[in-house]
Amino acid sequence: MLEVQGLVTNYGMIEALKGVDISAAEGRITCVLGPNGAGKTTLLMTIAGLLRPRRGSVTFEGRDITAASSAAVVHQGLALVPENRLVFPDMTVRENLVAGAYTRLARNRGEAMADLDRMLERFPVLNARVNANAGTLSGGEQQMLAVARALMTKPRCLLMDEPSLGLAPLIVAEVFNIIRELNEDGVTILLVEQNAHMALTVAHHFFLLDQGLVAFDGDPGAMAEDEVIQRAYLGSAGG
Amino acid sequence: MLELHSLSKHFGGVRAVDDLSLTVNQGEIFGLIGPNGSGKSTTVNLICGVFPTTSGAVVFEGQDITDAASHRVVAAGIGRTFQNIRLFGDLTVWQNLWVAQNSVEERETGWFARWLGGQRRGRDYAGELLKFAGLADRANELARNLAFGEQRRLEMARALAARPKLLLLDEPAAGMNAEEVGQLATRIRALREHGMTILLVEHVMELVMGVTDRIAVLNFGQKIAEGAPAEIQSDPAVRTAYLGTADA
Amino acid sequence: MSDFWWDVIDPIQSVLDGVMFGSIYALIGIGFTLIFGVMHKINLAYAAASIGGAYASLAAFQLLSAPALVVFLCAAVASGVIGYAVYICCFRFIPEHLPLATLMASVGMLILIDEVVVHATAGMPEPYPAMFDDVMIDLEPFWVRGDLLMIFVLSVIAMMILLYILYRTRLGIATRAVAQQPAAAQLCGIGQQNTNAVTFIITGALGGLAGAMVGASVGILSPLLALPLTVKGLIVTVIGGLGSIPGAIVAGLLVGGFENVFQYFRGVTERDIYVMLLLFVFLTFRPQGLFGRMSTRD
Amino acid sequence: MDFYYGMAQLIGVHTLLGLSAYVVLLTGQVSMAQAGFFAIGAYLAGMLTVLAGWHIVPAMLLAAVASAFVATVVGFPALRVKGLMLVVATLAFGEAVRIFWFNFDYQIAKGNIQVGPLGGEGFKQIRYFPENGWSTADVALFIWAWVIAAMVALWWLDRSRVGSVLRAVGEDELAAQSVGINLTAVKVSAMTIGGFIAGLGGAIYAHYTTHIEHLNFGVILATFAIAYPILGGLSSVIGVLIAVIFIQGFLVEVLRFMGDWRNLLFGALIVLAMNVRPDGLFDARAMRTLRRLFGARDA
Amino acid sequence: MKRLLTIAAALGVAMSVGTAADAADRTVKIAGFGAMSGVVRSFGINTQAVMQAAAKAINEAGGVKLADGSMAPMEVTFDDDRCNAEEGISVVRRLASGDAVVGVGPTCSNVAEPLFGILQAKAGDEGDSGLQFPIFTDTAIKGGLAKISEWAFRNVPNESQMYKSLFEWLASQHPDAKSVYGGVEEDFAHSRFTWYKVMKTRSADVGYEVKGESKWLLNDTNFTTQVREMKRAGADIIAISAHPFTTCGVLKEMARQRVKYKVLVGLTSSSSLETLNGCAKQAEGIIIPTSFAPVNPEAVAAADAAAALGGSADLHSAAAWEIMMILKDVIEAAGIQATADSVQADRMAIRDGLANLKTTKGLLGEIQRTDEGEAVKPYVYVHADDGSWAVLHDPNA
Repeated sequence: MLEVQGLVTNYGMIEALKGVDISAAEGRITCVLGPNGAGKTTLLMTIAGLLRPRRGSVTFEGRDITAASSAAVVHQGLALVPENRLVFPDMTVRENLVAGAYTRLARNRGEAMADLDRMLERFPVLNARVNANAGTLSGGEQQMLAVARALMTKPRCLLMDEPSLGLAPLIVAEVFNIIRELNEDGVTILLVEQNAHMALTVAHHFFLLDQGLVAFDGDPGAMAEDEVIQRAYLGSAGG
Repeated sequence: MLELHSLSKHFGGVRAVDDLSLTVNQGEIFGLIGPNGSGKSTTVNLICGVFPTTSGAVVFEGQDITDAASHRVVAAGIGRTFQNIRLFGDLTVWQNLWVAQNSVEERETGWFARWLGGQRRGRDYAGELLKFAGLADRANELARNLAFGEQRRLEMARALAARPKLLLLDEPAAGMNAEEVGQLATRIRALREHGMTILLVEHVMELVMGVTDRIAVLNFGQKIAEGAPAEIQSDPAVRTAYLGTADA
Repeated sequence: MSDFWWDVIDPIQSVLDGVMFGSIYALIGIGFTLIFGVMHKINLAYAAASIGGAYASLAAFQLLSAPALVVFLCAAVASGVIGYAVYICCFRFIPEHLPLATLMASVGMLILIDEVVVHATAGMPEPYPAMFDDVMIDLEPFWVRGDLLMIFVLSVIAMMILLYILYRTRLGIATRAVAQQPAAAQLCGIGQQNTNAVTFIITGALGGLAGAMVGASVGILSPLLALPLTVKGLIVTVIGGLGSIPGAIVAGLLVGGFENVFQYFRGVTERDIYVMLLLFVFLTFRPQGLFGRMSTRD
Repeated sequence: MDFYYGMAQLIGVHTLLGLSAYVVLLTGQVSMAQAGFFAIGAYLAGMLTVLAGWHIVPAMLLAAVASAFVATVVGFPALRVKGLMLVVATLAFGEAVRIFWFNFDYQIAKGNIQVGPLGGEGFKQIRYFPENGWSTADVALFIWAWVIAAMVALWWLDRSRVGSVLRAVGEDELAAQSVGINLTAVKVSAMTIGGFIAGLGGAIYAHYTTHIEHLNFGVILATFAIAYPILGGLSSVIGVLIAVIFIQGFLVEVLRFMGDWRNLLFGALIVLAMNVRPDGLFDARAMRTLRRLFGARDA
Repeated sequence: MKRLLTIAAALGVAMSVGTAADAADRTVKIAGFGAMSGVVRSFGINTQAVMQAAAKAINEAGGVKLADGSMAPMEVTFDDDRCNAEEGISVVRRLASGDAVVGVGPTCSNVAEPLFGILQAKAGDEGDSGLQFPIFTDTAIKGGLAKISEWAFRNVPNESQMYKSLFEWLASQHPDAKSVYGGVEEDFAHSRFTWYKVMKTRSADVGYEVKGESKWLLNDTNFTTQVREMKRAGADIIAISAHPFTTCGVLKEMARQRVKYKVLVGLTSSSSLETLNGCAKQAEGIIIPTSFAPVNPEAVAAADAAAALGGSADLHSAAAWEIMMILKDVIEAAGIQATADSVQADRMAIRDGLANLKTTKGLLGEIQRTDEGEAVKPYVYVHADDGSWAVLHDPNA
């Protein structure tokens, strides 16, 4: 469904991606693991159209979206839940969700509003604070909001950048439950995670990104969990 | 040499650093690791006086430098690099070092001589640093035109130009390839040979495990473990921090 | 009434007038603050565009002898168009990391707009229509100028429309989203450049109304007005807190009232020194302004 | 020839004004206070030569020192604010200075006329140059001696460590602090140098026009002060000179033959220039080309 | 380098001043200058039109007689000084470097002051290196400027005398009016000078009680406080010394606050179209002394000639008409050569001629000239009557 080939991107003065090939299959959860600075966030930002790659291509459902603007990417049915949530702090929860449905408001406002109500049903946490400013929400609530906001674009593929970042374990589990549920509803998911254990429990396929290159590509079973973590975070065995 | 006493920093309701105490000894390479968002960079910024602390104290060589202005921290003998490289892009490589030599010479010659000092002053030392950083032939290039790896090296050289006693390296290996990481490790060890104390904040474990003497692990702003690299690698609390809890 | 009573009543009356006139400062302040909020840049041509729009609406007044309210609306429309032109000329194509170039370009635009006006009118003051300009509402011992009240009411309506647009429409969502989190706004499919352009048009329209209100309150227009309005507008923006619309409103009224108090007590030649002092007091003791927050975003 | 000497004088005065903003701008501060410092220099120097009968050189120096002092005092609070806030704060300061002179009266009798600043009516008869028989060429040379001194000093400063330090602060304050630069000292020093040069410029200006009044030192002048370095590009003092020649020489004088159109073109060409060359007319690339022309190695 | 040189050369050519004309076609070059941009643009437009109209009239009548008896046409140029001191200086230096024999301008008093300052103070003073170029000013009206230099002459009305006689006349016409209250634009030199040094003192001389003044600034927009002060003072005569923009603003505010007065007096410069354009209704009845009104055939003819060239003759621009006529007479009397080599001598001759004039002809009658280069012009009192200026009283009649 999503194909990334030979992607090279600079982030500021850093060449963050040095030729990355990954793919996400339809209806599955694909996970990209890797230490900080490996280029995971850059990868997602490039796919989502926030950064322009220097080389390589991004194809989504057979269409080339390499140079597309982020608005066009959203239009194609691809949404990114950014790192650190990036909710609109001075807008209410409801307004954040409306902003998520921005591209649909002009065409079919009624449907978008109905979706909004459904979204609030699905995330009771948000429903409880629907008129509160997003900036006052806790980290977990903000993460839920960011996911819900991305879902409001009606994506067929969801990119998630470290959804567990800075969240307490209980909340992390909740987030992952939602990821699983979304996937069961048919949304393809490309997940970038640091919390390897949680990620591997949901992922169907994973990539290991290290210093801007893919270091490993396989099914979760292909490597022992410990080995994965060891390689990803604590250095190669014995290093 | 450097002591943090119950250091805390709260941003609104978020406890970025929470009651952190640790001691870095003279001549040691000390590693500070932890998952993303665990408060490592905030700790560095607190030591360097970038933000005011919420509570606690920073003591360097017996001198309380809590909340001292950044340039005073440098004058006290602490140099640093940044996670996301902050060079003076419109200055040349050589000028980047030159600027940083400012504070050393203030100590040595007073401000007037320092400001009016010609280009020659400090050139030898800068030349040495450039050689050390492998940038000797790039001295007149604008910093922004350097390759990424060169920029990292220049930033380290710039920190050294102020002749610090303690060097804070904030993720110096981020974005480097294996070969560059190897060179970095060599360089860090060489610095220690020269008597430099180093506080290394890093994610690249090959580097941390390879060069440090002791490591402290942060999670949610708190220290969850401290010890030699081997101890840390097998510490269950550390695993949990990186893993997340398996069955929540 | 005795002189003593006049000495008490007059300053109060001055404040009253000043506050009502301050609604114009508020409108200008909102424009600066909104553009700053969305683009993090200053548009120095803003007040000039406002006066330019008011001048353009004179065509409707002089050629079609349209009623005052229609003329005001024409001013808003014309200024919206000028606002768009300013965006294209000074903001659209200049790289984002060069704010100084944008600043300078907007200065060039300020001069250009002023000079176009001078050319079209030979610099002559032009009479501008007002509503209720011969009405005096007598509230013994105070009285309220009919046209100032009208200006105040119209300004309040304009602000309410703006707030409605910002808080109740798709456009408003986009504007606020870009202002608060530009990257996330793009991820929601909100085009940043379109939003910027629309912001310029909306603020332009608001400025046009402000220009029309100035014209209506004095009864005449002059290209002289652009520069002092720029200065007052910027002061209002800072006192209100950068990017804060309620701040700009309150600060506008505050500056209007404050100015008149000091005009009354210290005379017109010293008046502006006190306005500057007010600004310095804010910068020293409350640099984030009335309603602004210390930004922690990088 | 007189006319060209006159133009040279005018360009010289404006170059000083531009240079004063240039130094401050290097540290990343957009100061709209330069017109204020310029006014202080103008009024003080005028008072010293006209009322106290001083020679022009000490009068200029004292006036410049006074404006440098005021600039230092302004520099400290200005440290607290950045960006737009600094623009507005300095703008307000400049206006406050103007209003001060607007309210300032001090006149004495000289011959059969009253001389000295007289509030809103201005300060006339600052005729040091003609009264002492200086020809237009003399005055132009005198002014350019100062301008060249200032340019050479700043050029040298630019190439010395100070220049690097100023630019480092302008580029990244946090990084500058973390290599041991004292931001306060650097920013206030830049303000002081800027104040001194603006004071010199103002002192010359007063004697150049022979009559000054507060309206000369308003927002427009402050805007021009920063326009020169921005338009010229911040890569070198040459840029300031080029921008002054572009505005005062080209836009004002050369286009004079266009009559009515000149004023419309004035603003339009500034807008165009910033769109075409957002880095300034004389950016770093032009600088290198120029160096090569003179056979210098890229240093 | 080549490109730089080309640019420099191009700049030089573009900035070069006109070189002396061919001896064969001798013309007498009169250089007008003033504000063609900014808020006082209309003044420049009027002066330019009037000067051209006057030159046309003179040339149609054969031109100017030179020293050798030949007739030469008058040629008028006009430059914009933007009402800016520095530009004014540049313009005059450029004119002085060219072949114009005399300058006519500027519009603004704040340009006139520095301009007169850079001229030689005493003609022929070796120790004074000021410019030696005669300037004959039509518009800049602030009191007492021409004494700055012996090369400076003005044909502007003497406000001091005009207002003195105006107040005297008012005293006879309105014996019940006892007090005066002023309104002054504080930051504009001319307005300020005229109130404090002219209106205020002259009305006191006549015996009026001066109750004070309201002050505002050039670009003020809110006059409520000032007009309230005015209303509270309750003076019989209100004298407004301000330019048309704020004059209109204040008049409108006075109407709103229903300020009662017996007589309204305005500033000379306000007796122009601008005021009527801005606030004809509120200005109704305002009395202004002026040195020009189309009251006789000659004045009407001048006004019509100006109108034909797109300008309007008012007290300022009409002075330019008079200046052209005076210059013609002076040139003919002094006998200039108008050749490329004689420019400086011609200028000196014109200066001397102007300095020696005791009286000149004016559109409203004979103009007296003082030793300081100022004019004492005949004047009339006009008032705004039904949207146009009408002569209220002619003190000379």
